[in-house]
Order: sequence, then C-alpha cells, then structure tokens
Amino acid sequence: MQLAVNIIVLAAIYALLACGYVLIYRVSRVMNMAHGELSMLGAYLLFAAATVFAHHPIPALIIAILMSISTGVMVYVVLMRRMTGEMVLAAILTTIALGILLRGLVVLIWSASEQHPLQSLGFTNPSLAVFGGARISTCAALIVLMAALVYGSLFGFLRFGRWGVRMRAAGQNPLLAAQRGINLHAIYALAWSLSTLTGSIAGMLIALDSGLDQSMVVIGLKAFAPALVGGLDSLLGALFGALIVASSEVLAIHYVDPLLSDVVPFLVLIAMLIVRPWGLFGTREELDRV
Amino acid sequence: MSSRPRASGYFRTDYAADYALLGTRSARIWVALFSLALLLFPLVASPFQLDLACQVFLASVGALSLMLLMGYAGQISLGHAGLIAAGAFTVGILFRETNAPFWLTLPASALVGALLGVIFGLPSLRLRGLYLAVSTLALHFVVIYIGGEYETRRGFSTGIMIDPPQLGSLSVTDGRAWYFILLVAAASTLLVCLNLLRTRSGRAWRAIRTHETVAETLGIGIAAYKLLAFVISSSITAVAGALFAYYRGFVSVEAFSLFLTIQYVAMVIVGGMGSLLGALLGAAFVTIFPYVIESALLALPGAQGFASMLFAVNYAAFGLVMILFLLLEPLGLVGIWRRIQSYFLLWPYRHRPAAGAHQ
Amino acid sequence: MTLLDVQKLEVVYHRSITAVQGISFAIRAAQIVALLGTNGAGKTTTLRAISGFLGLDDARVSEGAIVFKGEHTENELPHRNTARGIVLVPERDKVFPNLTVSENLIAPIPHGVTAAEQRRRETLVYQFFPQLRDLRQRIGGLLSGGERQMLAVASAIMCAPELLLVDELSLGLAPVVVSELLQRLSEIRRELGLTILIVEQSAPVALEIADYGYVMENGHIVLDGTAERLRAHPDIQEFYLGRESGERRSYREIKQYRRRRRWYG
Amino acid sequence: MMGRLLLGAGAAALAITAQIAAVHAQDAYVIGVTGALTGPSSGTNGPPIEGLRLYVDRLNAAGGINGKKIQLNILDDQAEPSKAAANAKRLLSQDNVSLLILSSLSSTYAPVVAESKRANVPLMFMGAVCPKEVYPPAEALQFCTTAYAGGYDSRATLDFIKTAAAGPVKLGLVAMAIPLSRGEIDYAEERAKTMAMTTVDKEVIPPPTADYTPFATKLKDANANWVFSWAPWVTEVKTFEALRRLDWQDNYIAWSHIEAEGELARLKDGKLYVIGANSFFQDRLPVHMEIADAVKKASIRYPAEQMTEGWIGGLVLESALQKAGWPADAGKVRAALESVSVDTKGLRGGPLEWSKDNHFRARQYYRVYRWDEAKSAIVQAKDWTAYDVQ
Repeated sequence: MQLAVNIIVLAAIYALLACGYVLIYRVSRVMNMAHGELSMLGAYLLFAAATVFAHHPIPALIIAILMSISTGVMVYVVLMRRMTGEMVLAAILTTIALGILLRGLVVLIWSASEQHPLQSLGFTNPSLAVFGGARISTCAALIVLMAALVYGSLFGFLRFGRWGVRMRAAGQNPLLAAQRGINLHAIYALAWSLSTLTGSIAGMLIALDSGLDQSMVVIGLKAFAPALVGGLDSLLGALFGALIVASSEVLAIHYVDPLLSDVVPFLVLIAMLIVRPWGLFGTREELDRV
Repeated sequence: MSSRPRASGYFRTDYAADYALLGTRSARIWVALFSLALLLFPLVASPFQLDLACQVFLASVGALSLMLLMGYAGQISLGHAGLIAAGAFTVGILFRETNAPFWLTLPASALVGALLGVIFGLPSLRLRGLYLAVSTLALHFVVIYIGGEYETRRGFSTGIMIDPPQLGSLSVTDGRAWYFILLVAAASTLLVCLNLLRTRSGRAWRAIRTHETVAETLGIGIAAYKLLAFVISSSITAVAGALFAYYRGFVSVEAFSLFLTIQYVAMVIVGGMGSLLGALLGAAFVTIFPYVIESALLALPGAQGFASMLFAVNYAAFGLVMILFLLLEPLGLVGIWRRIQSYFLLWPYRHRPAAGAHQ
Repeated sequence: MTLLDVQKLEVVYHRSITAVQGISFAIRAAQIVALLGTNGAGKTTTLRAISGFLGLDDARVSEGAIVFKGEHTENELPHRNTARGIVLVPERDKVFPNLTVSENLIAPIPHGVTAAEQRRRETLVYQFFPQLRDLRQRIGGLLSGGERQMLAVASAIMCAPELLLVDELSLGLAPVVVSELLQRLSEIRRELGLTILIVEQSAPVALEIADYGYVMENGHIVLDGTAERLRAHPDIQEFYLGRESGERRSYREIKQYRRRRRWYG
Repeated sequence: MMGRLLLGAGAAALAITAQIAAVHAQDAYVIGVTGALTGPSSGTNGPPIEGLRLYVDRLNAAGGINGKKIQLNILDDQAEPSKAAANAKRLLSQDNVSLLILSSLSSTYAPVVAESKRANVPLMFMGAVCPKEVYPPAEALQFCTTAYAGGYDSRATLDFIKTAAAGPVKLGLVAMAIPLSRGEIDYAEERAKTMAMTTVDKEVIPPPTADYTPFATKLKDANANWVFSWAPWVTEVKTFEALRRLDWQDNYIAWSHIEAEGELARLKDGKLYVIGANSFFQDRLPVHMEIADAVKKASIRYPAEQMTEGWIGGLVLESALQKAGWPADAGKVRAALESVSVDTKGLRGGPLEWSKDNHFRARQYYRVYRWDEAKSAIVQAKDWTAYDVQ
C-alpha cells in the first residue's frame, strides 16, 4: 500500500516538472535545461513572499505565483526571443547558461543554507492516513491533487481553448501559423510562462513538503527522463512517463538497491531510446525535426 | 575550410599549396613566434600560472575532441564528462589493481574510450540533435555511477590516489615538466585533428553535418562515419581524462560532474562552432575566466569581507558571460578574432570580398 | 478604388540576388488578378513580398513600395499583414497536419473576435465548402489534396481577409478539382467582395476566372492586360496556352526577342 | 555591435584588475583558506569559514598577534576537486601562505593534501570531517579542529543508544551516497554487531532525492526502534521527517551538524536526538554571548550557532601563531601546531590538545541534545562523555 502511495507521490512530482519541458518543447522545439533552476527560483520566490507577508499565506502564495509567471515571460522576452532561428544547440546552451546564472543569483540572495517556507507561511504539514494503513503528508497529497489539476486544465486548454489551439498550431507549423495571423512571440511567451508556472508550483510544493535548497535543481534535471520516455511533444506521454519512471525508481529502492534510485530514471530512458526513440506517445517525425 | 581573408597578391598555384597546413609565409612566421612564446613561458611564469596553463592544455585536448564531434561531425554529445571520467578511472583502477605504468594505462584508457565511443555512438544511428544529446547524458550518469561504486566498494572514500608517472627512474612531479608534457599532448591532438579533417572522413563528417540525407545520397556511409567520429573523439577524450588523473594525482567521481560537460560544451560554443582554433580559444577562455573574475572581485576593496557572496557572483558571472556570447557573438571568440584579423588585413577597406565571406 | 498598389518593387535575396526587378502594378478592389509566369519568374517572391514573408529566407524589399489601403507594408511582419487583411494561401504546408479540420478553422481567429462572429464565419465557410462540414473531426494531415486546398482557402477566409493571395492553386490537383475550386473562389469574390490575387503557372486556369492578368519573366512584368486580351495575345497563346502558330521558336529565343521588342520598341 | 564592444571592454577590464589583484601583504601572517563557499555542500562548509573570518577580524581589530595582522586569503572551490587543487597551488605558490585551511567536501582532500605535501606547508581541516590521517600516528602536515570524525562518532552514538534504550535495539542506519558517509555507517554496522544490537535495515540515500518517503518506508517496514544517521544534515533530517510522516514514533539519533540547534527548535520532536562535540548556544555561556554579538555587529548571513566551528578554528590559529612568533614560516607554524593546547571556553567538552603524533585531539567529548516537549526547550539528553584518542 505505502509503496503505491510513494509511487503516486513521486510520479506526481515528476509529472508536474515534466510538463514544463513538454510545453516549451512542443511550441519551440527547445529543451529547457534551466527548468530545474526556474522551479527552484519559484520556490524561493514563495519563500521571499512568505517572509515579507509573514503569516498571510494567501497573498504570499498569489504574489509568488504571479512573480513566477512573469519570470517565465521575462525569460522569453529578454533571452529566448533572441534565440529563435538560431540553431537548437545554441538555444539549449542558452538555457543551460541561464540555469548557471540563476543558481548563482539564488545563492547570492538567499545564501546556500536550507530554508523552510512552510514555517514562514505558518503552515503545518500533518500526515494523513489513507487506505490500507498507508500514510501521506498533507503537502504530498497537495502535490498529487495539483498534478491532477494542472494536467486536467492543460488538456482542456490545449484541446478547447482558442489560445491552446493556436499553441498547437504554432508548434506544428510556425510559418503557416504566422501566415494565419497568429502572433508567434505571444505564443512562445505564453508557453514559457505556463511551463515556469507549473515548474514553480512543483518547486513550491516540494519546498513546502521537505525544505528548500539547491538540490531542487537536480530533481528538475531528473524530471526530463519522464518527459522523454513519454515523448517530448506529448503531455499524456509526460504523465505516463512520470508513472513509469517513478514506479521503477521506487521499486528499485524497495527491492533492489536504494543506490540505484538516481540512475534508474536514466536507465529507463536509455531503454526507451533504444526501443522507441520518439517516446511512448511522441510523434515519429520529431526525430528529424531536431 | 579556411575563410580567412588573405593579403592580396597571394594565389595558390598548385594543389600542394591547398593542402599545406600553413599557407602563407606570414602564417609560418606567426606560428613559429607563438610556439617560441609557449616554450619560453615556463621560465617567467609562477607555479600558479603554470598550473593554469596546464589546465588550459588539458582542456584544449578535451575541447578539440568535442569540437571534432560537435563542430564538424555535427553530433551533439552531453556525455563528455562521462568519457573523461572513464579515461581517468581506467588509469586509477589499473594503477590500483595492477600497478601498471603510464605507457600501459594511457593506451588502455584510449581503448576504453574507443569502446565507449561505440556505445555512445550507437544511439546516433537512430537519434539526432536533442534526443542524441539526452541519450549521451544518460550514459554519463551510468559511467559516473559505476565509477562511484568502484570507489566506495574499494574504500577509497577520498578518491583514488595515483603516483606520478615514472620516466625511467625519475618521476614527473615538477610543474614545468608537466607543462611541456601537456603542451605536447595538446599540440599533437591539434595536429591529429587538423589532418583528420583533411582526409576523406573529415570531408564526410562535414557533409553529414551540413545535410545528412544529401550526404547519404552522395554515397557516404553515414553510420560508419558517425561511429568513427564518436570512436575517435571519445578515445582522445579518454586520454585527456587519463592525463588529468596523472596530473592531479588522484581520481574521484565528484571531479566529473555534469558541470564539467557544460564547461566543455561552453568551450566549443564560446570558442566558435566548426573551428579548431575556436576550440583552443574556448578552452583557454572558459578555464581562465573564473580565476580572472575571482581575482578581479578579490581586488575590490574589503572584498574578503563578504567573500561568500563574491563567489556566488563569480558563479553567476560565468552563466552571464555564456549568455552574452550566445546572444551577441554566435560565431564565438573565433568570430571576434577573424574580425580583428580581417580588419588589419583589409585596412583601410571595411568589407572583405564577398567570396567566402561567411563560412 | 485601388486596394493594393505595388510601385517599382525590387526584392533581393541574401543581399545579392535580385529576384524581382522593379515591377509595378495595381489591384482594384473586388478584382481577381492573375500573376502568370514560368518557374523563377519571380511570381511567388512578389506574393511573399506582399504577404510579408520574405524575412524568413533572408530576403527583403530593397526598393519600391507596397501600399495597401494607403499604408506602406514593405518588410512588415506576416501576422501584422494578416491583421490588416492580407492573407496568403501558401503553395505547400497549407494546413496544420495534427489539428482537426474545425481546429484548423478556429486557430487563425484573432483574439478579440466574439464567439458569435466566430460562429458566423464558420457557417459562412461551411456554406462555401460543404464537404468540410462532414470532415470536421478529420485530422488535417489525412485530407486529400483537394480537401486540403479547400481547407487552406477556408481557414484563410476565417481571417476575414480583404486581399486573398493564392499561390499555385492548381498545383498537383486534378482538373475537375481545380475547376471546382475556381468556381468557389469566384463565388467567394462575389459574396464577400474579396479581392483575390492568384499566382499560376498554368495560364488557362488563371485566365478562366481572372479579370486582369500580368505576365512575369525574370523579375519583370513583360505583359499585362484584361483576361480576354491576354487570352487573345499570340505569345500567350503560344507559350502559356500552348496553341500552335507558325514555326516553333525556342523558348530562349522568344525571350530575347521579346526583350528586344521592349527595349528598342 | 554595442554588445560586442562591451564584451571586449569587460574582458580587458577584468584582465587589468586581475593583474592588480596579485598583490602580497608584506608584514602580516598570510593564511590560505579554500572551501566550498558555493556549490552543493556550501550550507555546511561555508559558515565555518565565515566564523573564522569573524574571529580573525576581531583579532586584527585588537591589534593582531605579536603586533602583526593576520591576512586570510579565502578561495572558493565549489566542492570541486580540481578547483580545490588549483586554489591550493595558488595559495601555496603565489601567496606563499604559511598555513592552509580546508573546509570542503572529502572529495577535495586528496588534491589539496598532495599540494600541501609538495610545498611542505601544514594543512588544517576546519568544519570538514577529520580524515584518518590526523589520528595517531598522525601525518606530519595534517591537523583537524572539526567536531566530527569517523569512527569515534559511531562509537559514542552506539554507546548512547545502548544506555538510553530500554529493550533490545533494532537498529536502522542511514547514510548519504557519498563514500565517506557510507564508510562510517558500514563501520557502525560492524560495531553494532559486537554490541549485541541487530541492524535491521541500512539505507544509502543519493544526495538529491525528490522524495525521502520510499527510503523511510523501508526503515519503518523493517520496524527499527532506533535509527542512527551519520550524513550531511539534509539527509539526516529529511529522512527523519519522512519517517515521522509515515507515523513512525521511535527514536532517531543524528550527528549534530551546525544546523542542528536551529532545526531541533523547528522540529520540536521529543525523540529526535542529536549527538555532537559542540555545545549549543542555549547554554548561554559567555563565549556564546561573545560570538552572538560579534555576529550581530558584522551582520553575518548565518545564525550565530553556526559560527562555532570557525570560532574554534580561530582560537587554534591564534594560539598557534602566538607560539610561532614573527616572522613565521610554514615550518614554524607546523611546529607550533604540534604543541597546541587550546581552552575551548565551553564550546567543546574540554581543551583541544595536539601532540607530535596526535593531530586530532587528546580526548574527544560528546554531548547529546534533544527537544523537551514539556519544557518546550532544548535539553541535554546526556552531558559530556569523554573518549580517549589513541
């Protein structure tokens, strides 16, 4: 039982982080290697807001979320916009560089020691009993709920929302999209803000659940394994990929060797790349696209 | 290949001239002067500067091999640190287990590198660009894991110590000796690369990089050449790792983080894609830059007062500079270099002749 | 009144190759104008210049002016032009392969357009192309060539254009499909009072519905006139409509000859 | 174009300043410090350096030692071996320091030790775990002031568990997946056998982990009633929290890193014990007060209780340099260090004494703290217990 819960929680974390990669990739064919850092930044923004509005959680949360959205937009407008038309590698490298920059800034502003936004928000994180004697912490439960919520709304948005349809259109054929009067820059900016938002939500919740420090970055990095396993251009894929990776990781910890837990995602990834390079739900021509 | 403008009045009169590494007299003179400077450097340099130079040479070897793979064969790889680690660990393990001398371990690591090259290269037969990059990245983690396991299982909790290599009776510890060894290593790597690029395979790689399908239709065996590129580059990289192990006198997984890969990719990009000179410039820049920033920051009044912040600044600055280069100078350092060069060559005219203006 | 006025337009690729060398023409509102010419004559370039699509392949309008409803639109961004009312139906990649037909139609609708307006346009489109109504849930990638072309035109109309640019309408389509499409176009013109500029290699297709035509070669307009006049013109007869007349001269010769005529005559 | 100019200008400026930077302090004790001020372990290794700097600044303000100021040359190694090696080379060869101080991950030891041997300059570990080389018989050049040290820690911990435990001990062990921590935990496992404790589960947890629950689940399922963790604080505390979330109600003892005092107050858990060699600030000894207001004055970014390690390092440095006199070269400093005997003023259980063959300390004192729900304050679970080092 507990195993199942653990798997679900981890999967939710990965899913929340992975969809950020997917969102950006499908519109601009860029792998955002700074996603981990951006999520971490989101968490720190929450921490900052929490220290400013001590014990007024709601405004703090709202401020933090707004800030993280605008961060995403800024990243695009200031940085990635210039990289449109450059070669993919250059764009990826830009995101890597951005990541390094962010890491430095975070240490600069909030120092390297661990922070606990939960306390500064004045929340507590009691553990709840769920079916079969298994237990789950409130924040973890929140993560699962959030993942469901985010994915639900994303699916809805992309399928029915006008901007969603535009987004998919822009992803498939930017030229035609522009011809049809779709403002590509707006679309890309939207994608970046959405991905940063989801990433930050993940970051915030993880930070609330188990403290906040630099290690967040590596978690973010690990989350692109699910994204690729599922197929970089498919949200559904990201969801399934997260499930697969999470379950294999948890099972490896439980039955084989805890040490494996940080290679397992990549082993799964390699296996997938050998068998089905374009991922579970990915479209095949993506291979030649990049 | 060479898009450098030449002083007017220089014509190639035969194919030999086309193949000559150093076209003009002036080129030869410059190279001669430069190498002289390199030879004299140790006499004036402080040990710390020597160490920096050695680091630069080590980096150049790695950067050149990566440039071969990425800049010419057009295969993105994020497994570079993994390969360096593989080379280093080959030395470490062989030395620890069998106490093998360097003239055994170096070829061994080259061999291991070649084998890994095949493994790293296999995905490239099916994957391109991003997907390839990620698969190599995954392999990086696997290599590191294995290395780490060896370290702990054998109880080398603070890394594997390696004695300096024995040349006959004397053992190489002196900084100057290392300077020359690594200088030779870097120079020979450069020569190897230069010559490789002038062979059939070199041309094939460029063809593949520019357009894979077209290359295939031209009858180039894509698979073979891709693998070849990976094998060669990887074995050079592994040797670089081995040299690193001997130079530092120890091996430990922490030394081969993902950040190392990023640094090497940065060298290739900052230096300028598709140019060996770029690789060298990039290696020098990326290696020395942090120290320059550091000393610049420490030069500020009362710097020590808030040291921990300063170093965070240093860390961020590296990212910032990379961004600036990517945004403002896509051609990289080599682009700047060429601009300066052509400025002087073409003076007083401002534009170079259209032919070969862009590579 | 003239809707689009092209004056001494000159387009340069890669800062070196001049594809269009100072052409001028004007299109009056609610007209169908055909731009004829063989490969490389510069037709498509002209079209791209008008729709603002040059930037992508490193080309730009170096001389002259494109005036749409009194505004200069040289080197303007595509989506701006679309907002102005200039919409292009491209030669290939004309639909979004992974979107359903209805999504293909919704995608281009600019924000700010009310749902009611959207529905109005949709019904309008479906009434022009009833086939699409049945294919609403079909993925764009699975449509046949003809259906694709219809969808392309349809989604162009969803942008509520004033000037519709159609590139190589007939390319790779069966004659029967082509004639149907042409019919639709002229209907659309009639109903919506659109202005249409079609670029064609096959003159008969174009001249079938066009009111006025221009013939381009090597970046120059070498000939223009009403559809009837063009259809009657001996050169057109010979080289575009492919009717026999006297002894056959090689294509290149005729070009020279025509140039001479233009220069010395 | 503008940007390019900027790039060029910036590079030039840096180059120039770099030249200026290479200045030497003429009449001052030059001490080299390299540590992880940024990077993964900076949370643990940064504060000691800050503390040392704080202490030295106060010394200098008070006129220095033997009338000479102390100049600390601090360099950051980001916990990267090669960076550390380069730093050491630079400090030793360019700034020719007479003592090298290291506060970083264990992976940086090898290269730095190698450099210090090459230059024959003493190396003092401060805030970084003590290597075996400083235990008797000690390596000539290596010294260590750090509180924690492989071997003795596990011994003390297990002894405490033995005394505190009511019934039979079912021991769970937690390490981080870095060689050092794994080694120590393996040692603890061995020792537990000899003390008639059954080790029911051992978890080795990779440094960055999204969710610690899977590991905690195993510990719980193995129903351990005592869990001992000797790892970086993150791993220790996050595993504990995960266990509590699984509603595991038994005892957890972890090594008391510099963060411990703050964290105990945060967690408020009666069955979380921390064992360590440094006294907590809640004892409010005069020295604690002294440190606290020094921190307040200098506006350090870390809480006062994290300064202890650095402060002790400062005490040792002061007395060593006093002995060494002026001018002090590396040799003199080393000789002085070998006979150092520092009164830690209650920061530790007793004085810190070094001899020719013992560069760790003559006796290592341990104290156990825990949170007391009733008093809602931190209390001593066990006062100083001494272990002779031989």
